[in-house]
Amino acid sequence: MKLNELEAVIEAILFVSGEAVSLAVIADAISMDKATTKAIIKTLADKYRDEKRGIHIVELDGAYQMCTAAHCFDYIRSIYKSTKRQGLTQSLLETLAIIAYKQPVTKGQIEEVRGVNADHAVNKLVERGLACEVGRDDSPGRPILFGTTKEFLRYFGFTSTKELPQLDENIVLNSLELAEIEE
Amino acid sequence: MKLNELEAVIEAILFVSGEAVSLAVIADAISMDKATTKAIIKTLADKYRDEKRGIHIVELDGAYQMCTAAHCFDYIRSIYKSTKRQGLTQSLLETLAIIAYKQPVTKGQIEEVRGVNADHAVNKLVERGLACEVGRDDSPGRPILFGTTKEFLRYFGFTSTKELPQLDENIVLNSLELAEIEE
Amino acid sequence: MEITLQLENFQGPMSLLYHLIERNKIDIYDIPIFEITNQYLAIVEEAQKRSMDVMSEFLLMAATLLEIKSRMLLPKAKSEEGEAEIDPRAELVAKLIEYKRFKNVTEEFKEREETASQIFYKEADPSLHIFKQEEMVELENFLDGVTFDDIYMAFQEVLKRREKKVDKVRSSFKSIERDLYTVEEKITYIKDLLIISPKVSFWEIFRENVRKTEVVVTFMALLECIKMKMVSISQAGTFNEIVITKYIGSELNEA
Repeated sequence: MKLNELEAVIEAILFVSGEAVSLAVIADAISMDKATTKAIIKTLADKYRDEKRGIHIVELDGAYQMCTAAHCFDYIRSIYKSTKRQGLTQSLLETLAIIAYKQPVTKGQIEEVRGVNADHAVNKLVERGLACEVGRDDSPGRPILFGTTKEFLRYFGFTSTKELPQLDENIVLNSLELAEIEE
Repeated sequence: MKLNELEAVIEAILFVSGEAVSLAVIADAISMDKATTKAIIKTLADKYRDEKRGIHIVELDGAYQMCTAAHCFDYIRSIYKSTKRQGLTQSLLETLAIIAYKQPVTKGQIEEVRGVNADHAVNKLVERGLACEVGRDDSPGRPILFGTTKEFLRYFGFTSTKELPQLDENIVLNSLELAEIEE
Repeated sequence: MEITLQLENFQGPMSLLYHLIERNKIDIYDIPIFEITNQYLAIVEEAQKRSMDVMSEFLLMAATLLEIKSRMLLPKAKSEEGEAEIDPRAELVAKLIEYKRFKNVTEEFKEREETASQIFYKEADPSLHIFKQEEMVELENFLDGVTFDDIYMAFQEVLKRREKKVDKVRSSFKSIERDLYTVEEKITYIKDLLIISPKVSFWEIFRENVRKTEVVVTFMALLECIKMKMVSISQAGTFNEIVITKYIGSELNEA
């Protein structure tokens, strides 16, 4: 095997194992002695580090492990706990309200009501377990339909979406009239 | 962020996630629009492939996942002594093919093509994560509709169901020709 | 003809029928229905003696074949307006063709199955569940203080606003970015960092282009971590890289 093939094999082995792999096991797999293997891994690890790659190889007591680079950590965490400290924002609250009352509803329909892109808000609500996919619309592109989750109902003490308080038509009407007067 | 920093973040996200990550989530994490993000991922995936690296990036239905390169298979197997995967039986393959091309499809529709009860096969496929419920048909009894999963794409190395091989149209063409000759 | 076929070897009636057609090298568009029906029935009868369970579907097909056979025996009804005669076999042929199309493609599926089985995916890092869990238990916090009235009012509000023009002044307000770092936050940051990466270099805990205050707070957090025996610091020699690892015995995950 050529050097870059050996590197590829080591890369694949470290990737798939997900934990530290001993030098002996790696050396065995590529049929090389330990010293050579160690040198190859070192070269590979240095290359990752010098190129500021998102994946690094670290040594731990004579074993090697692939892990994410520390400088990428914030982005990874942003995916998994992006909403950690912030509560329900106005934008999320409105989106949730639209989903609750208009379900099943597509992102497009939400956007139509709020007039802004709904991607982020809907994703966040799905992530938080407040909204979920409930099917597909029959319209072109078969967009995903969203609805509220069981957790949502449970949290607010409803057993079914049918129990959601009816919208007060008067308030809506009044507010529309009010809007007209204001204009 | 510079391009190689963006690449590093994408690399780290795909490495750590262990499942297909949607384009939207990645785009969100690096604060780029989807089209740009997609182009960056494509460049990165191509680079991996061209350099014959041990890790590849594959697209699965608009999401991305990291996996080992096929050319490293033998070495990985030598370490993990993984027994060869039990392939699908002819009966499961046929059922899965019907689901793949006709999705969303009911058990009844599958039975119509194969002339045999589809309960067992469909259950097995759902159990293996290759097929899943995708909704309900509007026909009487509202039968469950089935479709293929991301695992199906992974299992056969497709990037999307749009990539399925063309069904042989010749068989039908012949019949037309035959009909013409007979006339 | 010899009957060596066993019903158990077939995936179903279509599979058996298809096999018979192939074995007899029959043109699928001109099936000798008598011959095929006889062969089919012979196999089914043979199998019937052994098991009744798998039989129903095969029997259904047998019934279909017999029906076609009888319709072929009937004198052809004259169609009005010279419409083309419908071959009683047509529906069966259409079904066989559809079945064959799917059967054909399974060959390619099998090849792809073989190739794709040489590729491995990694399980998610088990540490990640900590992040996800944190997120899940927080639903209460997330919705803290939100009542259903708020949702109700929000919807009314949205409807109302839809009628009005967007308030241009207000919508141009940008949120103010938080620029406050606490030692607690940074301790969590260092701990989380060590969950994903078992070994981190000293310089790696500082993000690029950080402000001075953040560096100071991060450094204080690191000192605190050392004091609380959560992390270990090592250095191979003077001016060498300072390496931060998990303190042996400390269980960051449970923190």
